[in-house]
Amino acid sequence: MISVQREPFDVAHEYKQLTGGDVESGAAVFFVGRVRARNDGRRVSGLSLEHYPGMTEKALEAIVSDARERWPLERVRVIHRVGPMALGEEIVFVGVTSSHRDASFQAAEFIMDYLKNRAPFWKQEQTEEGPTWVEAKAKDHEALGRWQ
Amino acid sequence: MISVQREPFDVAHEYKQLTGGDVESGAAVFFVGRVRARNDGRRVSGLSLEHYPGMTEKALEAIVSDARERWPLERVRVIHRVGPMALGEEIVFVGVTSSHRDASFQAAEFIMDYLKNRAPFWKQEQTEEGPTWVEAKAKDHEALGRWQ
Amino acid sequence: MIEVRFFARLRDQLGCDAISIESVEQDSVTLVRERLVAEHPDWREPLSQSGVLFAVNHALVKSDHVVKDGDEVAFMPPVTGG
Amino acid sequence: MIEVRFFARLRDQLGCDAISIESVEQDSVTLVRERLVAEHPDWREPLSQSGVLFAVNHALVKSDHVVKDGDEVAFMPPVTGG
Repeated sequence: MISVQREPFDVAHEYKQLTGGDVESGAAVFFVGRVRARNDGRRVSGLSLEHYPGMTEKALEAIVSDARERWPLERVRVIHRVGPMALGEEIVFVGVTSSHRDASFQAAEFIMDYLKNRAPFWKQEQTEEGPTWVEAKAKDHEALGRWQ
Repeated sequence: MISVQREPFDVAHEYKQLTGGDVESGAAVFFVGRVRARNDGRRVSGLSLEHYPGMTEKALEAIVSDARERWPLERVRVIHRVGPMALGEEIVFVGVTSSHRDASFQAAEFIMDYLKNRAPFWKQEQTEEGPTWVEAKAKDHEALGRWQ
Repeated sequence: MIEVRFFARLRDQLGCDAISIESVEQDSVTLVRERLVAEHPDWREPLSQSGVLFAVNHALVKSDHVVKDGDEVAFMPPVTGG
Repeated sequence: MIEVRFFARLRDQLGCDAISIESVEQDSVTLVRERLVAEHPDWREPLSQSGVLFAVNHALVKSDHVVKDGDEVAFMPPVTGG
């Protein structure tokens, strides 16, 4: 299930939803990305996330569907927030369950790598010099190489 | 921090402990392993975990310390339960935070791979034929190859 | 008509959220960009930056992708979510 | 003396949790095993199974590891935690 939302999410709740009532899939992997106070050496006091409504959900669904073709997964949950966020707040949640440890690790990492390169989100940081669009990192692009 | 304990643990609490008050490390990865109802085709109704008190904590500390030498990590938490456990109950928790997404994914996977091969835990499953010691999987051993 | 949309830094650079342009025979993302630049010469540089992404009807495409009447074309800077 | 311990399936196979044996000159894990097997011939097969792990004083070691008086030696089946 995929959500793109302005509201904060609750990791504890998401964990319960992902694992509750399931005694078949023994392995669960979660990634949580949060707003941090420093990025590439700049002090950051907050973040605002723009996206492309209509395309965002489709892009995330395509990524999750690719992951499901590659690995035997049970439940997959992706949440990405948009709008303004304070330091320490959660931005993104990816949760994957599977009966295979490897599959859940790799699928969660795959989803994050593709989300970072293919999902239409743009971060604007609040810094001492005012709002600044975040530069894409070559490292994030190179990360796709391992899946090809 | 490492815990080997008979008591259940609370994933929500562990998540809060790992991320609370930290606005520097943007990436958190968690692995949770749970008792599942089927293993290698056998129906399982419960699990009992034996360990080697005195050695277990040392083995886990050595693994976490190796992970910290390989990747720039912030907080690391490992919990492994011992004793009897029911279906769906959490057996193991590995949580890693870092300012680098890659580092947190890889360190969590590394810790699990080494735990599976080097930490003195033994699972006994309750099956229809009575208590059965779980066989080690060649796949788990091969998983170490990627870190060498 | 083709609805063209701009996002994030690119939108700020162009000072434009969205613009409608006529569709032409054998249209493509590249041709759409050329018509935009012909109309707004100062858009050439921002729209030609390396890494700029193109979407047609909410799917990422290459610059030679065929564009039809009624399509929505988006020009976007490299994405930075997650 | 050397304290020898057995775990999990191996302990069940031997029917023994722990046993104390004399230490000898230039002792090793292999020599400890040989003395155990000399005393209990039916232990040869379980203690020689491929994959059996050895620990001395709570650290995994190879079978040629030197064993000293007062050491704790453990024979363990392949681990299956996680």
